[in-house]
Amino acid sequence: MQKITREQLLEKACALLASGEVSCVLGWGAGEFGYDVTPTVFKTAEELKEGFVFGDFCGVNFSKYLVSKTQKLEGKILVFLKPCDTYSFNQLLTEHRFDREKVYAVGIPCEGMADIAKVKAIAGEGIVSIEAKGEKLLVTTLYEDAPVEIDAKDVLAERCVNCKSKKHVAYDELLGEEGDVLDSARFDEVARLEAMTPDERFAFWQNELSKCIRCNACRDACPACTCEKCVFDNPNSGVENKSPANSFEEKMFHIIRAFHVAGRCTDCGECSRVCPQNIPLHLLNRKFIKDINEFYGEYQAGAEVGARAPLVNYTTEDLEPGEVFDRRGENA
Amino acid sequence: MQVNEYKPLIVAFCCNWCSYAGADLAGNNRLAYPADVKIIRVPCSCRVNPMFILRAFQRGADGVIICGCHPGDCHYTSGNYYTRRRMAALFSMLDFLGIERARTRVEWVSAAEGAKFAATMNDFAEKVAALGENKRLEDLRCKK
Amino acid sequence: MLKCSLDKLQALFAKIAENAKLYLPIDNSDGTASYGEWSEGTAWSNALNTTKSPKDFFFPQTEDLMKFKTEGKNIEVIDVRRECEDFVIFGVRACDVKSFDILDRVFLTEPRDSYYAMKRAHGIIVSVACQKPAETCFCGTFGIDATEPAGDVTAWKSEDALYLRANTEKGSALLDKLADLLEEGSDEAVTAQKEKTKKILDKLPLKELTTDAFGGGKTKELFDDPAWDALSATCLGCGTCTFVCPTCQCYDIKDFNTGNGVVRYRCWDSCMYSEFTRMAHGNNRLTQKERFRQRFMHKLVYFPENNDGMFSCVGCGRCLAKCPISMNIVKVMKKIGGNKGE
Amino acid sequence: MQRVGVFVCWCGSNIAGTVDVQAVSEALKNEPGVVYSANYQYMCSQAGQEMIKAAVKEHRLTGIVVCSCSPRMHEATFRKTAAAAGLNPYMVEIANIREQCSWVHKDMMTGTEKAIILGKAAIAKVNLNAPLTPGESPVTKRALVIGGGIAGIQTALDIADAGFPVDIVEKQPTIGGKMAQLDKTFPTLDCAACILTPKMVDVAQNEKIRIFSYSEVTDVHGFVGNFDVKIKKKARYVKEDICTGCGACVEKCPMKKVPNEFNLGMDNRHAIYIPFAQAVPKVATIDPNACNMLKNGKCGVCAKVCAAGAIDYKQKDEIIEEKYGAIVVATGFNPISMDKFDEFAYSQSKDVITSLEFERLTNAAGPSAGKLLRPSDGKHPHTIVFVQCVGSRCAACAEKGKEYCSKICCMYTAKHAMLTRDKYPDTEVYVFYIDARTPGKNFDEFYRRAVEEYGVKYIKGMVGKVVPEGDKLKVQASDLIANKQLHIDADLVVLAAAIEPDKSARPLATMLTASMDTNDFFTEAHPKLRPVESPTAGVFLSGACQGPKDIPETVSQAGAAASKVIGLLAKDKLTGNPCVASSNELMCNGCSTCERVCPYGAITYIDKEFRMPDRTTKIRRVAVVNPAVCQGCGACTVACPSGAMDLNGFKNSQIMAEVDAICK
Repeated sequence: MQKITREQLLEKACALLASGEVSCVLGWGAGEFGYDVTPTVFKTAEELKEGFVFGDFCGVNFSKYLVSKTQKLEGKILVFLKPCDTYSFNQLLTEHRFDREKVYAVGIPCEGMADIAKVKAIAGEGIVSIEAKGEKLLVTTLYEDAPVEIDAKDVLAERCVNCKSKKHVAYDELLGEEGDVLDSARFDEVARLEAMTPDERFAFWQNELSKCIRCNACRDACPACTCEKCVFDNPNSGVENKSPANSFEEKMFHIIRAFHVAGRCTDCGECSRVCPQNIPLHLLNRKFIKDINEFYGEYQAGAEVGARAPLVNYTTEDLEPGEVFDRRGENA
Repeated sequence: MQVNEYKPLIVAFCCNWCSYAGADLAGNNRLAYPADVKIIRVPCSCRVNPMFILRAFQRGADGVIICGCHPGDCHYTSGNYYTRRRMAALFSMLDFLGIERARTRVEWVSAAEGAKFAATMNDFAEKVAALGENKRLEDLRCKK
Repeated sequence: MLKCSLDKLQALFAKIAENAKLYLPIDNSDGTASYGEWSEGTAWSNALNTTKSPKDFFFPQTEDLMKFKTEGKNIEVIDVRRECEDFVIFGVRACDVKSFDILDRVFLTEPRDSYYAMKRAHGIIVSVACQKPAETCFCGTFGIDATEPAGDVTAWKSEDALYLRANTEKGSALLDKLADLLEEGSDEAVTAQKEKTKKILDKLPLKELTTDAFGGGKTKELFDDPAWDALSATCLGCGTCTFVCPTCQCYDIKDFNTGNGVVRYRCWDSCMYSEFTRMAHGNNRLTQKERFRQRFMHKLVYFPENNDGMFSCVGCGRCLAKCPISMNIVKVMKKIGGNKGE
Repeated sequence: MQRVGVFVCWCGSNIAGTVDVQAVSEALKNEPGVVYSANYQYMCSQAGQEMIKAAVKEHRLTGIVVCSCSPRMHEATFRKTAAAAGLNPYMVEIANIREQCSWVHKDMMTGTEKAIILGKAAIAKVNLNAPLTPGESPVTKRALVIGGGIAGIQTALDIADAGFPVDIVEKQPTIGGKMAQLDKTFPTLDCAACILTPKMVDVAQNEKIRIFSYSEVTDVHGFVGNFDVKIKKKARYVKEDICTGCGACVEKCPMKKVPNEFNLGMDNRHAIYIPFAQAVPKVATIDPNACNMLKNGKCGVCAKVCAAGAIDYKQKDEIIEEKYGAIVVATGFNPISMDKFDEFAYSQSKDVITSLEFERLTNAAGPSAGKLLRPSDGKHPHTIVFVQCVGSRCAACAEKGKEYCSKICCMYTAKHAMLTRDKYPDTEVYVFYIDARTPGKNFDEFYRRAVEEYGVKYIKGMVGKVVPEGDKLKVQASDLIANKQLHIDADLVVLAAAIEPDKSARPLATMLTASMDTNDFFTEAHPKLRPVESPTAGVFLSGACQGPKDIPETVSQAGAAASKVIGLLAKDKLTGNPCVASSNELMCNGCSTCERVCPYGAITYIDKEFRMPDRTTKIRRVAVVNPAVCQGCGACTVACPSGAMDLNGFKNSQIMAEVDAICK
């Protein structure tokens, strides 16, 4: 399904390691069942040949790792960036979160990544291996004698179904062809919720957020959440908390988290991908993005380095908070 | 003292230079508004962190209003412009989560607008009272 | 062996719920399952297991310990412990049942945790044998038989009936109350089903994983294994593995100022967090590598060392499924101590 | 824990009338931290203040809460009281139980209840107060004036007069600005040169003043009292210190066809030139775009004729770095371009001119040596039409002109009309206006004289179109009072073009982090109370860069700005407001978010080495707030995602404690 192959990436990585251009490679490491890919720091060609994989389950956004890895590792780091990852990459550069000189970014094309939950919904439980074959995925399970054949398009992750861009906005080198910024339907679900009554929306979010176990995976995977000290971990912040003690705490955490990344969130979708409870957290971020687009003009965080985020900007003609609702002319 | 009569609790963040002075003027002119409104002085409306607003709701507030200088009149030139954007985004998000819209408001009140301050507080208190107790952003641990 | 026809299952649940609160796995709209309270019409999930383990029933994620009421300068201390009522947890898998033994070791040895003990005493566990284990399952590694779970009552589900066997007095008492809905059943159906499941268990990809390299006394050997660096290199330090884990039992005690007083509560903590074990002098685990190592060394070495060889992992596979970066105890066991497991 | 004293004021019956002050002081006695609580008739009185001082001593108070009138009224009073008692003045909090309680609530019970809550909030806050000490910073006793027009000149002279050194940076080869181009000035009709040039000479001769002409400010760093400025002195290819301004080079320069900016292109100058006779510095400048020697190395005449040997074709731009304590912006204005006003045929006919061009035409040193002659054919015009508000008050067509009133046009047009009629009584003079705005001393009298004594025909109405036809300009206009269309055959049409800030102002504002309005006029710190200061501390505004103004107004603002600068430079140290932002560097991400919202440019970043818990070191970019520049608005505290940024006196914890106390 991916147009670029493991071998192409491997060759590039080995060449850059051999030339001394980079000292290590941030790539995807093989798992047990074909879908459980682990982001891995490879230091030698041997390690790469043994453990490096690339395929339809390589959704991890490496950008955030650069914040810590550029500090800790010697020499340049080779990082593979899918188009959506490059937006996070730029946003982090805008915020001076890592040293660009310490990174060798290789842009790679992406045909969209698969969602293992969707695969399981079709192929059933007990997946022992997954193999890509053209546009198909061959899924071997404990319970079926022959591999189940799945159309890769049918199991695309939500964020890939609604892919906003196939264009790389940052790289040192691009493998494959450059794509375009896409028109996506990514705000449709937000619009659907907006069209509900407040009571329905409240019920929807109450149900979703009540599942939160406050594992912080959303925060810790989020490339916008790179604070040296998160307010939720800081006993002096007044909002520190370790547990979703009640429905207020659940909302507080997710509202503040979304607010803190508003205007900075590139909509990479990692938050929803990593949530163990499948809470559609990306909808909170997309709500802010949609609002910002509508209130202050289209803005894509990370599209360019150095851009001034909408919430740290203003015009004298901005709409009033009270007009937010008037302009939509909805039921109150 | 009547115990059962529902009285909304309203927190008003007022900027020092315009709205707090507007509130003082309302006082000078003896313009009444409900005692349910309690004012917190901040240097500028842009000092109001969304966390303060949520905190107020958590602790039992039924409505939170932020008052600042009129756009263009900010003592710090641009603070209220940031307030305007932040609060537009935050209020829209609260609405998205199904929190009642009328519980939050931003109003620009100048130091000369004592009457507007009183009228705003009367109106806001009335609208919040109509909604009744804040249930959607309450924290039961904080109930008496 | 008793049995209850599957079409009487709701009646069975209703009967249980007459005397005690009944909790069982329920499907969420997103395809996952969680334990929830049964009410009329609530369907029992077909999912293999819940995302969050049932340890929550005895060791909730957040639990009030005591309260202080302040008025002016006066402080009143309020004990919030109350005698709790019996409750039934239905549908617990073998791995999770085993996790209670591990938690008991922690909370019921002196000093006994009265909060845990209270709930444990009143909880009745109805376990259910597995039929469709997942690729992530490796309970066998820890000597658990997925077809023969422990618990106060063990249940097997067949095509048409639920077979039940009481293992404890609590279990018998429960089944006695359900007698109207139960009939005698033969062991054969259960045996046949167990055989069928065992064949699948034999095919599990992690079947060969062993604990040979681990256990008490292995600290020196494993602590400085060079593989820890690479394994922990991309750990996000989130708490997902610990929070979905049925055996992780670390907690923090915190005070929440309500404005009128203070609620002292405990909540799950995670050894993956950088604040964990921070003391006045600072933190004794300074890097994510050390925190990461701690979690696995604790499960595989320190815990067995202090608990007669009992590992504090039950092979439920939750962390395999839920870790955002798919790093987990299996990958660790395969790399550490030279255990390739294959 | 603090030891808090609570002092409840009756304010006579103002508070005590609706608030049970005894009950309030009793109730607050039990609050955490409170060790003393009392009430008194007038807390602000001498006796009341003595009571506070005594209590501080007796009860070893560390914090004070006064429940009284608005802090806007007496916070300063009670801070002084605290200081007199040996407490840090910032350990005082006021609960406003008069304006925001007793005066707005009628019922005693309600008032008392609310007063107690407001008192609790103040106690909760003061419990978290920390002593604050205002920071001090030194002052470089030198001022920079950017712009050498009448505004800059006057400011510089006044500052120098007080004994402080001043540098003027002027981008043109000479100071003088727009005023030097004017002929006469209203309302007294003095000759502009006669009153300006002596001042220019004063500047040149003043030992305290340095002039950097033909120079631009390229970089500004630092803050009030301590600015580091880079000035680019452009190469003029003439050694300034050697040139005597004799003009021999100009005379001999073969390149004679360069449009003369000083006369607005109505005549020509040489490639080497001195803008006008009284230029200061009176030094020649070579126009590198016109000089053959500089363009292709062929010529060199000026070098040959220069007896002083001042010509230097190899001269390079020079960067001067200097420190200043204060900066005055006096960048002035320009008439807007007439490109978008084709209806007046400005581009089609030489005889449609702007008012500034008219000034040059009537000036004795102008292209026509002061004779009013038509630019097209040099004939004397008999019918002149003045059009006012060209591009001013253009609300409907904002993309074309300006929404604001340019303020000076009514008066200079009256002046032009009057002077024309005075010199050439045979000339018909029409003025088309929307309103004749003449507020100012002797202004309306001046305008009335133009109408009544000089017979200028003022017509309320706008000119719709000017069409050149033969040697006439057909003017179509409306007379709004007579309600009819007019057709006038004019010989000359003079457009009172709107004025706008100089184009250099916007990039300068960015360098200074000084704010501007949408029209690119500098914003004053307060429109009424601080009209000559920019919100950016240490930056002052003089003249038309802040808004359209005439000469008398400019000069008075220039003086006012100078006095502000003198006030600043007279100090050896600046004492700041201690309620400023500060960043906790351990939590700071260095993300620059705070920097973007700071209206004062108070935040900078440094790379700082941190010792990590694992004993490694890590260099991180962190924000540093300059307390001398920060004004304490708090915008950064909310923009900061990690909460590293907090505001002294209004800390997150303090505001949340107030919220908690109120919501209890």
